[in-house]
Amino acid sequence: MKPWKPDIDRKMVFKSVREYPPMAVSLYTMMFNKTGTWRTVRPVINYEKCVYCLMCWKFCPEPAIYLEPIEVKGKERMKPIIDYDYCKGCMICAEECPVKAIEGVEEER
Amino acid sequence: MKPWKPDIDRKMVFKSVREYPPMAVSLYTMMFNKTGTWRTVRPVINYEKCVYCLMCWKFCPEPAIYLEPIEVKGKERMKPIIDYDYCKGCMICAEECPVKAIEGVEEER
Amino acid sequence: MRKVLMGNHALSYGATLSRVQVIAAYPITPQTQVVELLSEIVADGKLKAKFIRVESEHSAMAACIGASAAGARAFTATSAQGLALMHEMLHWAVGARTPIVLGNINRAMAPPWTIWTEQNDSLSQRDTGWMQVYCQNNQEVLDSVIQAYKVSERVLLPTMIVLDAFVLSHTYEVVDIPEQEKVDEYLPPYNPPYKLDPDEPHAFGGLTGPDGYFELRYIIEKAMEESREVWRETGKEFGEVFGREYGLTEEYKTGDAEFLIVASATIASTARVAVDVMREKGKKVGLLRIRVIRPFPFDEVRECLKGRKKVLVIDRNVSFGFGGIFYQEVKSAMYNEEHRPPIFGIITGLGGRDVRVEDIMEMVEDVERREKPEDIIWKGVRV
Amino acid sequence: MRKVLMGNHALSYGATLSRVQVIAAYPITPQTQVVELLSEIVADGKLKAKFIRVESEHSAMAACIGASAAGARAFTATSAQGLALMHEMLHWAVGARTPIVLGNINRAMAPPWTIWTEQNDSLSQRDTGWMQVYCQNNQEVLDSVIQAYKVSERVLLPTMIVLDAFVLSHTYEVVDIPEQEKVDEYLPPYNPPYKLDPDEPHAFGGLTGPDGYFELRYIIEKAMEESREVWRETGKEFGEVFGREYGLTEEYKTGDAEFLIVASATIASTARVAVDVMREKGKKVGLLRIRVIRPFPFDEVRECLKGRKKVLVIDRNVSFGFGGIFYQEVKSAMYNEEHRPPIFGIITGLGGRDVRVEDIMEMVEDVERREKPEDIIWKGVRV
Amino acid sequence: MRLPLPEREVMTPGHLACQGCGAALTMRLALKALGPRTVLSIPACCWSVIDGPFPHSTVNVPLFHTAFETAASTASGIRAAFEILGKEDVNVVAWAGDGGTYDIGIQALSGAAERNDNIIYICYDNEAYMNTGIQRSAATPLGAWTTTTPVKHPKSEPKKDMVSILAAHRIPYIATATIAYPEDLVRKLERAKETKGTKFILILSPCPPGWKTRPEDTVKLSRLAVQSRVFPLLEIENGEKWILNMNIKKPVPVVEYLKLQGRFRHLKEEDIQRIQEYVDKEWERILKRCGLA
Amino acid sequence: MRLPLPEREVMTPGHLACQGCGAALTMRLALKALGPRTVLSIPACCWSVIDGPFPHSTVNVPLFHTAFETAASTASGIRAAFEILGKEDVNVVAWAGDGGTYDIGIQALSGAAERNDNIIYICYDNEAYMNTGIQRSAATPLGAWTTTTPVKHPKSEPKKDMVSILAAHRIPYIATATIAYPEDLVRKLERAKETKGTKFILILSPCPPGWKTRPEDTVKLSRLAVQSRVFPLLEIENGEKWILNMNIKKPVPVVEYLKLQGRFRHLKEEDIQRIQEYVDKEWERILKRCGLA
Amino acid sequence: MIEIRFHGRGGQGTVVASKILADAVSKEGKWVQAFPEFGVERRGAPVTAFIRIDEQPVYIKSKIYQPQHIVVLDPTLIQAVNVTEGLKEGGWIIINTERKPEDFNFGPYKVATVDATRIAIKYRLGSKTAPIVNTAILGAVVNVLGLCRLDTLLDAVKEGVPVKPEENAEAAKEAYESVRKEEQ
Amino acid sequence: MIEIRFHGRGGQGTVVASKILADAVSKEGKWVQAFPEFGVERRGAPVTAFIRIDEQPVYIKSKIYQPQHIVVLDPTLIQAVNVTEGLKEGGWIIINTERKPEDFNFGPYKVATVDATRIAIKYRLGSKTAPIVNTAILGAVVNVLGLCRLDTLLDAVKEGVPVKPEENAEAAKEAYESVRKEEQ
Ligand SMILES: Cc1ncc(C[n+]2csc(CCOP(=O)(O)OP(=O)(O)O)c2C)c(N)n1
Ligand SMILES: Cc1ncc(C[n+]2csc(CCOP(=O)(O)OP(=O)(O)O)c2C)c(N)n1
Ligand code: SF4
Ligand code: SF4
Ligand code: SF4
Ligand code: SF4
Ligand code: SF4
Ligand code: SF4
Ligand SMILES: [Mg+2]
Ligand SMILES: [Mg+2]
Repeated sequence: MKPWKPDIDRKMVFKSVREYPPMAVSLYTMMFNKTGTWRTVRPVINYEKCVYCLMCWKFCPEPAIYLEPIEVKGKERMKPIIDYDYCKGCMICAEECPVKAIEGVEEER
Repeated sequence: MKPWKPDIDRKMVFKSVREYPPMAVSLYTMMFNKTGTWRTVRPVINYEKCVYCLMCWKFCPEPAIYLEPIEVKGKERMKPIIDYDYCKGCMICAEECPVKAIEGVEEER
Repeated sequence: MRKVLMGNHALSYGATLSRVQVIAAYPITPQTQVVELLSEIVADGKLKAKFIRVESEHSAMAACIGASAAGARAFTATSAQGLALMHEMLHWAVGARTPIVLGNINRAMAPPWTIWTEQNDSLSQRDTGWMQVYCQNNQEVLDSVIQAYKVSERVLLPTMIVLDAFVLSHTYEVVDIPEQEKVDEYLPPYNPPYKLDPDEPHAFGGLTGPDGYFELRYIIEKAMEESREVWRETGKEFGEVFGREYGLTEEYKTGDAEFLIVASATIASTARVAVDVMREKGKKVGLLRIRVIRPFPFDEVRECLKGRKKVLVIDRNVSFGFGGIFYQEVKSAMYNEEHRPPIFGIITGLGGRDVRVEDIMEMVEDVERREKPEDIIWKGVRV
Repeated sequence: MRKVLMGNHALSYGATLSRVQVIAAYPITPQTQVVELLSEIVADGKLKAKFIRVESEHSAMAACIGASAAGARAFTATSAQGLALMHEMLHWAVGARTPIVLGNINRAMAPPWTIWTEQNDSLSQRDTGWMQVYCQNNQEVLDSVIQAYKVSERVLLPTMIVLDAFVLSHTYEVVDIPEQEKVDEYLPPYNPPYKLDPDEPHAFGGLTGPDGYFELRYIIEKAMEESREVWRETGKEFGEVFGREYGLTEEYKTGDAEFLIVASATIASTARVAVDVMREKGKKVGLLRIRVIRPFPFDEVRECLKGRKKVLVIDRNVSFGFGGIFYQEVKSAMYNEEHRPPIFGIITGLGGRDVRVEDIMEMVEDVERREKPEDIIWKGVRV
Repeated sequence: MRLPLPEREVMTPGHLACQGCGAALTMRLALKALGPRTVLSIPACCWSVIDGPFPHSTVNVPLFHTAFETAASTASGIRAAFEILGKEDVNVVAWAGDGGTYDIGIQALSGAAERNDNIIYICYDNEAYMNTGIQRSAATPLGAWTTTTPVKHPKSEPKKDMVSILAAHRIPYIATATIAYPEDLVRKLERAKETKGTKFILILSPCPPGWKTRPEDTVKLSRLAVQSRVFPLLEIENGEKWILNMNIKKPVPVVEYLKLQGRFRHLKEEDIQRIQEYVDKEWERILKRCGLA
Repeated sequence: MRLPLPEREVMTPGHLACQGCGAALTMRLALKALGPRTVLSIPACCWSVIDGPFPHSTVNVPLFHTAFETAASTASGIRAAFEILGKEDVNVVAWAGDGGTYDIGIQALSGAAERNDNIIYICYDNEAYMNTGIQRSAATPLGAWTTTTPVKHPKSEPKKDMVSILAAHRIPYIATATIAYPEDLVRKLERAKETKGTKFILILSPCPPGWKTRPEDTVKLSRLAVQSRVFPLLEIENGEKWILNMNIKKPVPVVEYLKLQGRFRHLKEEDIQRIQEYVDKEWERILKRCGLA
Repeated sequence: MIEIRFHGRGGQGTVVASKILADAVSKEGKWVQAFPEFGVERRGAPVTAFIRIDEQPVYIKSKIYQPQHIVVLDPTLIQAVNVTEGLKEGGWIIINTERKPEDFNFGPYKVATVDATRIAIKYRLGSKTAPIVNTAILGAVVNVLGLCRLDTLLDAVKEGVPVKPEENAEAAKEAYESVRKEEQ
Repeated sequence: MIEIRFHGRGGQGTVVASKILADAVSKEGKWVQAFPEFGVERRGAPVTAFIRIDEQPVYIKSKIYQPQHIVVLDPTLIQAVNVTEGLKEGGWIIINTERKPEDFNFGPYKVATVDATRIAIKYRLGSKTAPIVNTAILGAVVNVLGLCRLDTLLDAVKEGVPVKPEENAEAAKEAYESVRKEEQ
């Protein structure tokens, strides 16, 4: 399960001055902003190699990696899942993965 | 000899705006300001007692003590002289004089 | 309770009666007594407030803004250099819509160093969006602080209570101090629509592009416009509760006046005496005191100036390269009116140069003699 | 030399050609390139100047003042928050009579955070005594820096060169860069009448009571008044030497214009195109661009407005609780004139909202339809 | 299952940081430690942009954007309000960049520290003014390029020693941390939460465009900074008791750290040597203050 | 005849200081050392009044009155101008009170120190805002009364340790001095003149109305401050090498110093005891830093 | 309207004197205005303060150039400054001095003297070298000018001083009783 | 007047491209105006820049809403943003891509493609993972739109880049020659 849900889909732009609050106060999260479009390289986790150390999760600056509980060889584990809606393709996860389980794939050009 | 001379006698107040410099720049010293009028007690040096250590001179904040060369028992000395035009009567000199050669005399009331 | 108070203490009492919760202030002559007294009142436990002894005025205003955004009633006081040092934060308080009240003691700006009265410090803030109230006596100072919180918190804009250095700040006058209970009834607690609250997390002041900034500024201006009526109401209600009524302006013997003096602050008070003297001599003179310059009291000024033979605006300030600021603004307000009396402007009393009854009478005579107004007429410069 | 320059670099080149000697500046979007380029030019030894990388704008202005008082030509550049943080020191530079030149990139004031253009930052400084030049293109930016030193050092008042954020600061335009030799001829070295000099020890800015402060302020105002003529002369002489003439204002197709648009900065530039389009449609429209707002060009404005059927002042700024600042000042300047056309004011483009040719044409149409001006008309707010 | 860090994400994605932004990761980790009962006072810095445009925000805690020089004083005001309003259980955090801390905000910070106001001051240090496009700050290291210290005249002064300056203020708790060691970072913030008075946490946060580094190297650089002794991990109590959290016995040569960064590309060998010597000397000083030498 | 101090008086009498003003004596002595080729940048403080009204001045050297928070930055600007104009032989001196140094001016000072601008910064320390009528500054000592720290709530924080803060800036020369030891004061200023970079000199300058003391006790108090170890006489080179100029082996009890001062009159015995302990602890710290313990 | 000028020295409580007097007359329903000479004078330097008293609210906010009466807190000031500047004819000059009114010659003005210094020392107001005479002299002022009842003054004194309310009131009372007025 | 919009990503030198083009056409005596989309976009995020070219001085200072032509520096942008927004009918879309013009379908618009990435890598402009294509693509632009002579462009490129002037010029030249235009 993703731990977050965007509360609106598009950038909120008030249509009329009457809709404005008195000052610039935030009413929504930033999750409308699909920063996946920034990516030119896509990190892909090879779960065959993955050892569930969660280094990738720890270091993702977005965060664009969320966790899902799974069982691996009878043990409770957390599986890192990349949310490509937000992953900017910085490749820190790949760089920090101790077993090099994350590969970079060029986005189509 | 006094080491200073007031360059004007009264506080300078320009009579006309035409006399002003473009900004507030000083053109005179503060010696017009006879701070002797602040004094309610007058320090008086008893040169009989004085040992010419110059403590009084060193510590006068105004400075209202100036020095004059004299000969004392064949030796060159500097004699401290109080300028009552400026002495404010703080009595630091008296307090610091090691031989208590300075006495406080009340100004007339 | 009748008490003899200096203007600075009138500010402190006004703040205390308003039950301010956070005070952040920095000393400056001639404001120091405001802060010293508050500091004692808080130390004595007579006011449940937090006093922050900041290291500069800049931080004073920042702390007030933080406190106000977090839901506390905030107060500060300053003067001249201190107010100027707050300038960026004065803008901030407006954009953040934090209804802070600030007491400013009008002092001329350095250099040269000076501590005497002049309005350039506060009028240099006229474009920041602060409401500004110019007081003519210490009673008004105290009363205005209380009113200011009421208006400010309703329209979410900060207010500056302005008083002349020494002429009010250090002058002891008889002041009636209202009872706390009545003030509590008059002034409800502060409860802004949005505040810093972990239970309802909002970000305040986030980046806003050309698609939204314009509207937010428009809303501020609308609040300013609304505030005119709120000041009027609040001032009237104040009269009902405390027996002293206030408006955006105040008129004195204007009814049949052909010659109208427009003035502010303590010059207006002295001008009142001058009006009496001139009336005795048979001159049809009246006085319009501008109490609130932001929001500008368009209606009151227009209504009062209509049909006068001559108008004289006295300024204790100057916008270099333009002229007296009240003069400028009054003319501007009157421009598109049908009846446009000739308006004359005189600049006087800068840097605390004393303005006496005789001076005001001379100004009136001078203007009576003149045919055409000039951009700047000076009175009192030694030529 | 013809070169494609961004507005910010036009400022840097202007300063370099003026052989500034001390630069103290602090970065802020959208000003950063000014400082970055100067920092390189100095590091490369192409300009014999000392670059002080201060820790804030407040210190930037203080350092410039110190340098100028010590006899060096000083320069800085900033924007919005930075300018506001300098506020106390802007007053200082005027009282100290230090002829500093400051490039200000017009950016709207926070909060909310924003970086786009609006004139509230610089116009909030209109009462400090700085001269202010609003530029419409990058050529003018560069040329104005050079002129500014000439004027400033003659009248001992500082000048602010103002340009719109992004619309000029980050826009590349073709600019003719004058030759250094010619600039050297045009602009003599800085040599103030009093400076910090151990051989002639003076104290600057000492305590001044009501007996002297008034006169010193009067002298500043007189310098401002003198500067009008100096700007005119200097702008004309600039034309003689460099082929580009400048005045306090600029007129475009005003000759027979019945409808006059008054605007400043880049809106004036776009308005010029709008005038052309409307003229083609047969409308008798003209344009008055106010280039210098301090000192206010009373004569030029009065002369140009005389006899028009309608006047529209466009403001990219607002003094909350009063209205557009150019509108206010133009009305004020015209008040006591004999021929007083109806003057309308429109506020638009705040926070960088784009102002297009069509927008200006719509404003003109709107005003044509109206009978009576209002204190504030808004154009572009999404209602 | 025990995770190495709190699982909760207080911060959401979608924010405006560059690819591989250290400062974004710093916030994410810090908010994990601080939790939702936190208020942020943020002055001008990259984070005033990263958080997103009105009416949006990425942090999910109350955030007050404030003027560049006022992170600490705004926080002091917020804290004072909460004290009077009886909200004692909230972390009031001033969150500023190095420019807002070492330079333009140092006075407000020094004032708050002197009054010992009960706030946590976090400086995420990317060693220059990044939000305005990479200008020198007092935190910019010796020899680095920025747009105001061009390669011909790279920064000639060493980084201001902010930690010692704060230590001289004798505040109850000071710590340094960096994103390569999230557990250490989280622990320190938890200590800060529990300590009354002014707390100062300096967090090295590499910045790819500003340092001219590859986005994927952000964490690596942060680790190298520690391993090369360039950025010692410290805790200081009451300005007196200095604790070195990680005594790097076998340091990586500083050049390993520098050579990944474009901002040091212009350095000659002797320059690098000088930097190495400087780092060695500073390390000695720290060992001494920690009672380890 | 050899005098204990330079005979020349750069400063003239007639100035506006109170009777027995320590700050006035500080200036007199400092100008003896600095000589006429000195420029002063003076922010708001008692000295903006003492020097006298326009068009008069008491100091006889160029003096630029500047805004309260800008003593250092104005001096930096003056120095930059002199460098470009080729006037290298002038002492550029920022001259500020403790408020202008410890509080509102600390940022400008910190900035100048970080850039190591070639100025002498002199703080005459009378331990409160005196010019505005005795309000608390960060230099006000623990337990003292001021108008903003009323006797019911006297100052609860110790004096800010400005010397250590400046030492953490690693400027080439720092010294403390006081008017009771004029020869020491003059020597230190002479060293400052000869050193390139930023110099910081802290001079304790008792103030009769502010301290509620008798005017005649000004010098005595200054001496007692040293003799009781309240105000150690120090020199610090490059922030690293600490030198104690006068190792007070047999200190006068602090109470001897306090009891002459009205601002401490409200203190109870246990308060004085606490202050004594604080002074002892600080002395230990200084001995340690000077390598004497 | 009555206008009075006080002469004293910085640090002597000259302004406080005018303020306490204002308190007193206001207690009896009058309108007052008391203010210092707006200066930066330091401890020891000559200073002045003013008071206006009227039956009506006081609107005028300018300075006092022609006072009706003068009060001199420190006798050494008589040499230092021109205390009679602007003084209206027939006005009183009330001086703190050990001397008698007859010892002074102020032309068209009337002189009253009181040894407020002795009284202040007696009641331990201030120190022996720097006695605080500001409350004592008010007793003399009230006696000579009759601005309010002695009782009212004593109440105002007790409320207006930071320490030793009783002693201050006693001092004022003694001065009230011991003031010596020039024969008319 | 010709108005062109550039699409790129933060950090790719999109504005520099428009500036160099401005330099080039200005060298041939034209008047130009080049400016970025005024935003705060970060490294990696989509950005735009604009240029206006005219025979007369350009007075208009508003933004460009309806460009005649579009230049796309990064092919992945075609998915991310609506590159044809406001584009006038018949305009060119010049794309850095390895694909052929025919691979795109942009309705009423004409497409030209050039593999600027390959060219940039070939001339070692930027790094292999982040090649800097801004100068290369200008060759294609000048060819397709004929805004100035190739020579002039190459001069402008050499002056306008901070490093590797020759390589950048070569890249622009190669792009000029290898651009593929949609059949008309
Ligand atoms: C008074 C003022 N001056 C300058 C700026 C412009 N400004 C905004 S952010 C910034 C740099 C911030 O640097 P730092 O604190 O290191 O944070 P970073 O951007 O590196 O994250 C600057 C100079 C401003 N907003 N306000
Ligand atoms: C921005 C600003 N805030 C406040 C003041 C008022 N002010 C002038 S001097 C002063 C106190 C100075 O204290 P300190 O620096 O210790 O010098 P001292 O007066 O004790 O000699 C203050 C608060 C000012 N001039 N400017
Ligand atoms: S590439 Fe970067 S943004 Fe994407 S998941 Fe990995 S660490 Fe997160
Ligand atoms: S870092 Fe690599 S091994 Fe560890 S959880 Fe992530 S993908 Fe798996
Ligand atoms: S009493 Fe004071 S002022 Fe007079 S001479 Fe002695 S020390 Fe100097
Ligand atoms: S201190 Fe005393 S002994 Fe020494 S010189 Fe002065 S008067 Fe003479
Ligand atoms: S510039 Fe640096 S600190 Fe700022 S958002 Fe980008 S990576 Fe982060
Ligand atoms: S108040 Fe203190 S420091 Fe100021 S002049 Fe008087 S004695 Fe000197
Ligand atoms: Mg930074
Ligand atoms: Mg002090």
